[in-house]
Amino acid sequence: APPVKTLRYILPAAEASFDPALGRDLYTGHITEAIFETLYTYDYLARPVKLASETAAALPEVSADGKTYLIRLKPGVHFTPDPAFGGKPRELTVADYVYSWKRLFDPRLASPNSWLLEGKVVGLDALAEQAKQTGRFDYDAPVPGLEQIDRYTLRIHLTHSDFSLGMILAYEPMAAVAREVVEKYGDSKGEVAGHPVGTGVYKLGQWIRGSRIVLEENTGHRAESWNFEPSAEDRADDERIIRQMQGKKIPQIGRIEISIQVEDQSRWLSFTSGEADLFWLDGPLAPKGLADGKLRPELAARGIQLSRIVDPVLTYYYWNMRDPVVGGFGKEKIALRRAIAMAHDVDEEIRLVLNGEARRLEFPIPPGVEGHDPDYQGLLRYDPALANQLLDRYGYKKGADGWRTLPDGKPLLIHYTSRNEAAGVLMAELWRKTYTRLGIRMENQRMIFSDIQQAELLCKLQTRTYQWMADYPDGDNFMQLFYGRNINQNNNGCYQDPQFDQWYEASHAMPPGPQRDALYRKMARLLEVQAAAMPAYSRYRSMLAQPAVLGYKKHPILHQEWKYIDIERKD
Amino acid sequence: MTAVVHAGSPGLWLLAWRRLRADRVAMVSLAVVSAFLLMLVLSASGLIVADWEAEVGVSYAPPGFVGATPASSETAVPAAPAQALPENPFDPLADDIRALRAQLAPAAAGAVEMYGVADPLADDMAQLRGATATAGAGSLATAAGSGAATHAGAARRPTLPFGGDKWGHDVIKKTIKGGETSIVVGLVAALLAVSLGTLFGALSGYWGGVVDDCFNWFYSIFTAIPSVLMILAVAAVLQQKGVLTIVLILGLTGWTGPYRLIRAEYIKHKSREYVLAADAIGVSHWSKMFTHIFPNVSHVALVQMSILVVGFIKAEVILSFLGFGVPVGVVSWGSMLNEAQNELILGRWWQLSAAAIAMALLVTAFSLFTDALRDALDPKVK
Amino acid sequence: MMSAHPLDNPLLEINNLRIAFRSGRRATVDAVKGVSFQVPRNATVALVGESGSGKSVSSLAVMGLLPADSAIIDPVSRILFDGRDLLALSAAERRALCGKEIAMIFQEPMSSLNPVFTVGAQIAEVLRLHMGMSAAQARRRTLELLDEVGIPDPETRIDAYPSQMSGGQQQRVMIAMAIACEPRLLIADEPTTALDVTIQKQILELIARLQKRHAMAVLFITHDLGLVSEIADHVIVMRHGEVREAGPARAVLDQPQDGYTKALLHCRPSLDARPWHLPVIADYLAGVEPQRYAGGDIAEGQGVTPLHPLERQRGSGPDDEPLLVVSNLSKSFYQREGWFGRREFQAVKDVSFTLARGKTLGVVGESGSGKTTVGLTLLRLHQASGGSALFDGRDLLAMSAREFQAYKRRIQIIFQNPYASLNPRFTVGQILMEPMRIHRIGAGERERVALAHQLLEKVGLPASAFQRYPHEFSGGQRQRIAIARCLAMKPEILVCDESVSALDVSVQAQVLNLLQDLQDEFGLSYIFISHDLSVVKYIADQVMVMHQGAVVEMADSDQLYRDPRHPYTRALLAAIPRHG
Amino acid sequence: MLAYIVRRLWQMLPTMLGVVLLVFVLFNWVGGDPAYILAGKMANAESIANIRHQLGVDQSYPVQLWIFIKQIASFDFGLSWATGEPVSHIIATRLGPSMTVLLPLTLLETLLGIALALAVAFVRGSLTDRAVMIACTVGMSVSILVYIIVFQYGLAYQLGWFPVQGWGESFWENLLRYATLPILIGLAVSIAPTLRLYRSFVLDEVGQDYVRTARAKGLSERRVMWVHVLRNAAIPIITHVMANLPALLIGAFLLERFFGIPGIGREVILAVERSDFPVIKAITVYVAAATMVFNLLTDLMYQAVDPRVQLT
Ligand code: HEM
Ligand SMILES: Nc1ncnc2c1ncn2[C@@H]1O[C@H](COP(=O)(O)OP(=O)(O)OP(=O)(O)O)[C@@H](O)[C@H]1O
Ligand SMILES: Nc1ncnc2c1ncn2[C@@H]1O[C@H](COP(=O)(O)OP(=O)(O)OP(=O)(O)O)[C@@H](O)[C@H]1O
Ligand SMILES: [Mg+2]
Ligand SMILES: [Mg+2]
Repeated sequence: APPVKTLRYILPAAEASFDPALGRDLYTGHITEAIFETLYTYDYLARPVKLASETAAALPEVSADGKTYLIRLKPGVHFTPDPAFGGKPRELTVADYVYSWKRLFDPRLASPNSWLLEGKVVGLDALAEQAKQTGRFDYDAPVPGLEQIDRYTLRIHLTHSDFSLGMILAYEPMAAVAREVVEKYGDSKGEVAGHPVGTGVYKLGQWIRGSRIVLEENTGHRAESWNFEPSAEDRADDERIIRQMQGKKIPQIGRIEISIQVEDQSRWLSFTSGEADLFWLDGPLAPKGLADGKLRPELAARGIQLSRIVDPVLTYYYWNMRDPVVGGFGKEKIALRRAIAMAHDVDEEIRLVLNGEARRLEFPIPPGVEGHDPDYQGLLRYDPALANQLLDRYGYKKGADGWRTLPDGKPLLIHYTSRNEAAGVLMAELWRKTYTRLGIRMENQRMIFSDIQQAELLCKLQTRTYQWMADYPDGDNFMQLFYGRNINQNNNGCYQDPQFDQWYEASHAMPPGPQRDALYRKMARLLEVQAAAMPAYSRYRSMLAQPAVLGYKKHPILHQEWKYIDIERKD
Repeated sequence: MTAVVHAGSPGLWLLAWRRLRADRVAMVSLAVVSAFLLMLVLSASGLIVADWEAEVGVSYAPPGFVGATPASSETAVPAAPAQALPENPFDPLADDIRALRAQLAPAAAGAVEMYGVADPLADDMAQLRGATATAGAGSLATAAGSGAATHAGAARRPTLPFGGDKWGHDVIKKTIKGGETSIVVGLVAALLAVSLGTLFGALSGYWGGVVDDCFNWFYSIFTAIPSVLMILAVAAVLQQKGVLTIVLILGLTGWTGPYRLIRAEYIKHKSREYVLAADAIGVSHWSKMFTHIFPNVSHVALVQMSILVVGFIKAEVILSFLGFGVPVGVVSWGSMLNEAQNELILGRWWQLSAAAIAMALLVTAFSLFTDALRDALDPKVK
Repeated sequence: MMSAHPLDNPLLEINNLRIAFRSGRRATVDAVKGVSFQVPRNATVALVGESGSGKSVSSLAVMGLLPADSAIIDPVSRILFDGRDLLALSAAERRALCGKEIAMIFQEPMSSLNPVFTVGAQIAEVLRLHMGMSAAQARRRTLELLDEVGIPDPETRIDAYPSQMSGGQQQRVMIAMAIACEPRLLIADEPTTALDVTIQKQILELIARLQKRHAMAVLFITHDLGLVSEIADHVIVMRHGEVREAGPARAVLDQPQDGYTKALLHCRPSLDARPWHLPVIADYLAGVEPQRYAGGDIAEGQGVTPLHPLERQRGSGPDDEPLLVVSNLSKSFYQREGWFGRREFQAVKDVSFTLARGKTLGVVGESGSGKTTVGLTLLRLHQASGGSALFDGRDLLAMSAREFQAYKRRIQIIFQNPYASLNPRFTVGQILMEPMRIHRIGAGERERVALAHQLLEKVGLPASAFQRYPHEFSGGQRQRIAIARCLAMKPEILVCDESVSALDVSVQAQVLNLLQDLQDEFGLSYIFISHDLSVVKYIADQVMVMHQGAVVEMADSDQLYRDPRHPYTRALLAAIPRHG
Repeated sequence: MLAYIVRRLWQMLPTMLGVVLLVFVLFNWVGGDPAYILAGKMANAESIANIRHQLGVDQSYPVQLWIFIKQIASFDFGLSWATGEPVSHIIATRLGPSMTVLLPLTLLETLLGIALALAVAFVRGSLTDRAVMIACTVGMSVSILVYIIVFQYGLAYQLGWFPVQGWGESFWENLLRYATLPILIGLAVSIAPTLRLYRSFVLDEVGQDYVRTARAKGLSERRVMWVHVLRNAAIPIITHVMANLPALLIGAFLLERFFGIPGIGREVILAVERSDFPVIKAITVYVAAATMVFNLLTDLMYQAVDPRVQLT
């Protein structure tokens, strides 16, 4: 047999639970995505991204009102052999999906992903409610909204129109796990953290926790071959990839060796000394690999390849609308927030804090996501002089010490919260410059993540830089960040405006299209004039690949593309 | 140090001082330490490096003796145009803004499509923009940038004497300012730790019995828990981040060393004949503890203090690494080293070197001085 | 001053030995300033002199053990051992001599033995090194040696660690180690000062015996001339790094030529006489020789301290006024043992005595017999386990702490070690004024300062002492400061715990004279603790002999010395070295 | 002897109780609330309450404390909140890598420290002595962070003498390949203070009378130092080594992070970042217990080395 091709990869943080239902970080997502399969996935090359089938036979058949989805499964998909199945492969059926989705609502498991289906499927919430009362989830109770027509066919009945369910079904937590496995290996919560058994292209091989994860090819995986169309956006590059890969068996790489390296320096030195084949070039290291967004010549000369995309992530600043100092809809409060927004130099932030690794974004939906408007012009432009005048006008007078006070003469002090790590410090330093520019005193509160999350949920933070990464590439996933009913959930700015909520609810029921986009623009503008939040930028994702890597192109939504690529070492 | 020598009891301290004087290494170290302290006083009183936050150079300006790097937009901030623009001298994108503004000015907000959303501040903005367009330049330039941090008008320099950091701060000034924080943290935290340790050690060693058991209990708990965890735990309790917090973290976790030594000294001394003699003439317990015994063990406290100062200056680096460093707007050697962590692989060695060298210099001098001090104060050597 | 009789073929010959120590960067201090003497083969030479006179330094120079980094031996110096100049030898040659040809015994047996090796291993080490013995041979020889120096049960003691042996035994081990290779020269540097008189006697006899048996030369270093007469053939007297007098022992002891030698011989109180005042060295060195009188020393005051022509009378009488009546005083210490148990150790057992006003009670006994404990317990520095101490009819031991505070003024103690009892961080002024402040003696600060100066004058210290620190004074002066501190409170009873034991004979005489003067002047009562029987005989009216915590005998001092009843007292008295 | 050990173990109880209380109070009460992390990015009050319930942190403090104590008594700390891995497994698997670095490091440091200390003490007072001591002081004054960054960059990357980082499966591979540079850095950082300390221990002994006796016996200087002096200096050295070991377990977290060593120190920092209390509590309790046991061991070793020590 030919030698097994091996790809070496680096993750910057330790993995967590390998149970997809409990997936909450994208590093672990890399692994679970390789081991488990969802019904749908995304086309490797298509841009903007396009849904494709994974274990489903075809894309879902959606009714005109967007309330019924008919899903057909590919026959002959098998879970990898495991003692839980008597050591044999076990065929995947729609019951496995139904079971996996029900799991999200099991109170014992306390999955952080239940929101994906919450309030959507007819009868599922009632079952969840009942489980909450009894403390036990009845997996055998039928859910009217999840109609299993046969082993391979499922019809989903939704409570209200939703045209993005297909994308949700492509999201990692919706992957199929086998009930036998959960029952055999589940811990007291019913979590299978360390024994992943899926239908995916890879299965877990050797594993040293927190240090090294090896994935091996699932040789029993259904036969697939590489066959993709070039995208319109970068056709030339895609054609090169197609030349390299077309017709090959999936996967080409039989073994993925992942090492976990926390420190930037270690990671970079590892990659450049050839100990890794694919490398996620994140912020602090960007200048080492890139100059002006392009691969540095010395790296290019070594044949290193760069794949750079804009991540579907929105970074924005919010001010807590319920805060007595910065919050509220009064004109003087709006003026304060707008002045702050106008005094903040986003370009400097991109340049210095992110090392140029982000693209300025004025619209709250990032590029690559359904609903993004590339032509939208922001209102909150950098203009500190104007900002100062605005403050003067609204009575934020400067005291003897040079610092401004509130219009009622009380001291004005802003608490900017950031995380307890290097990036948080940088961010705070930049914001301090902004506030100093306005003559406003700022203090930086640095907290650990859980404390921030807690304060945020309770609407106790004053202001902060927040990032939202698309769970699925639809604008709804971003606009819900400002929806009034999501306060105490993830509307961290605690923004609630009846007009906005009304528009949001209307947009929620629309299929993607110009009509919904128009509504989104209004919503974006409303956010701006009230200065409840200010969109700032989307990060670039720059991936470096060693010369031996073939067919590599970073996908905006998929965590990794291992099964689509090949590697040909010269030696 | 000299103040202490003369203030206390001239006899023995003077003797120690003479012995120190004879030690050349000690005197050189003392000179270095004094120089640092002088720098600390000057920078704390704002006589020097008050403007360390001024962004005088381009981002990561290399040291003057190395020479400027060929400009590439990721390091070099485009210097403000020579004829400072009246509209907005801070703006790196001044040209675009000017173009945009020229386009916007006539109809104020009208140029931006509002999609039917009403702007509550539309009138204000229009008026202010109008005023801006007509008013002279100067008034606006001064209206902005009140906090004095930004060093705007002047062009940023491509090189700085010992390089610049991310923001373009002068690394030398930053190092001096950082030294101020680090040394103050070291000194105050050591003072706190030694005071606590001495007080507890004195009570424990002198009284013995239940008091001793009690303090020993605390001591064994504090030493049984690894210091890193202890630091993280104390840091978690003291939610507020600030220099005071660092001092408290270090002080509250660092008292065990002095405690152990001082307690041992008190146990030794309390049965010494001079203490018995004091007892025989009717001296009170308090006076025995602090006027009789303490001066005799104070050298231990002093040496501990200087050892801890060194230790704490180093510990601050690790605290910074763990995210419990100084707050924003304050700089310390720890925060500099931590910031510079990733700069070395980017080929920007100057901030790392500046902080590391300054720290090494002070710490070396302090340690050598401590060694000499310990010898000078050691009763055995008399 | 060279020896009067140069020997033909001495074993060791020291010629013009000059040794200096570095102090500071360039300064040096001369410790030995041109010393010359000889040690004949197969004889015992005593090297005598007060503390710091250069005895040890000279002997260490012979061994080549001076600290290399600070000691400088002048190149003119010669140390000839059997004709070879030791100073010209290489380090290896020197080592080959040390332990084999020349061996040394040190003053402190405990600290001179390595605590973590068995005594057997330490002795065997020399044998294996110099005699090339196998382990088994060395062990056999070690057993013989231990037996020879009188260690009981050598078979088991050979595997004991030094800490498991008594001081006397440790010193015997040291001696065994020194004679292991049958050296030709044995240097014994104050081998008995750390030991009790009874043990001291045994050790001296042992050395004398070994010297005969092995035909060694012995250089015996001591500061006590009293010892010399018992063992030495020749005597060399040193002072301030110079030899003052040298010669055959008889001659030097009977007809001392040098003033200093004379002083050494006479400053020590003798058992036979009790002069009104003891002579001090200054008397002799001033060149005025006090006349010998009835076995004691008296001198006509010719510009020097006038000496009283009479002997003192000591003893108790029926009309003595009892001041302190102690009955059945006991003190136990407890040690943890086993799980919960504690072991009781009775340091003082049922001690009863009466102290009369204006009189001195001497307390003698070997080390550890409970003398200090009695004193400390009376002052409540230890809590008594039983018994009573009636002072003016009130029981000191039963009072509350508050009541006792007032009595602290009336009963005081001078500690065994004067230096340790003075707070080194206080000036003499602070030391003297602190008790005055506590007990509100003197109306104001100014008056107290005046009082303190008076006290200094009384104990014979200059007024400048007020500003100085204890470490700036000599041992005798420190003892005076301690006395002055007690006097500040004008106590009625003064406990003197080994007040003179740590002092050189000359200083000892000064302090004893001072104590005597104060008693004469203020009518103080002393409890005078000492292990030195001559001193006690000199100063005490009554003597109490303690042994293992109990009083074995109590009598008027003259009576006790004349007619000791208890066998232990007899043993003690027999051990006192006598000369003359 | 046995009675002594039993009594000492018995005496550890109050200290352990104190440790438990302190850990409990600090981390349970004032630390962050892990439910907010576990709830994910769409957390709401209800789901948080549910998670708190599942974790048992909604119970009253006394009950939680009782559970904690039961966990300690049964050596079962349950599952990590962040990864679902049994805590006992975490400790068992992370200990090996930590030890692979720490034991050789401690061994080398001690041996090298002793050898150098004796050598330096032999030439005490000389120019060499002073120069070495000053060099040590300079070496000590550089932050470990700088050592790691510079050594990794210079030795591993630029010169390629060592792998930049990593960890394998076989013990020998780890020890000889991956642990070498971390050990070297650890050595570079610790040898200077160790040497200074040991030198002072040795010098304390060199001044003792028994050394003079040994010389008087005509022993060679080497034997005096290596046999007589060392055996006595061993006592403080043992104390130092033993007291340092448990703390080092966690203190080496910087090395572990930079070199990708899956050890205990890194795990603790990670657990703190994730508010993973079961892991924090377990590691703290184990390290505290180890510290106390090591103290006991130290005392037992004293007796072996020094006959004067009587354990009662
Ligand atoms: C190398 C990849 C990553 C980079 C460069 C990165 C960078 C950042 C940055 C710059 C922020 C903003 C910091 C702040 O707001 O304080 C952030 C926030 C965040 N990161 Fe990441 N991140 C990465 C991977 C991850 C992963 C894998 C997770 C999953 C656990 C994650 C979870 C978060 C979360 C939840 C936030 C938002 C918390 C917040 O608002 O601060 N990040 N990330
Ligand atoms: N290592 C040393 N460094 C400096 N001075 C020293 C040293 N050893 C001895 N001296 C000095 O040398 C002089 C003679 O000391 P030596 O030890 O010989 O006295 P000694 O006659 O043996 O006295 P003692 O009876 O107290 O033992 C003293 O003044 C002492 O201070
Ligand atoms: N604090 C104490 N704890 C335990 N035992 C003690 C204590 N103080 C003294 N002892 C013991 O009590 C006994 C008597 O001691 P004490 O000091 O009274 O003897 P001494 O006659 O003064 O001896 P020396 O002549 O050596 O001064 C000794 O065996 C000693 O070990
Ligand atoms: Mg001597
Ligand atoms: Mg005594």
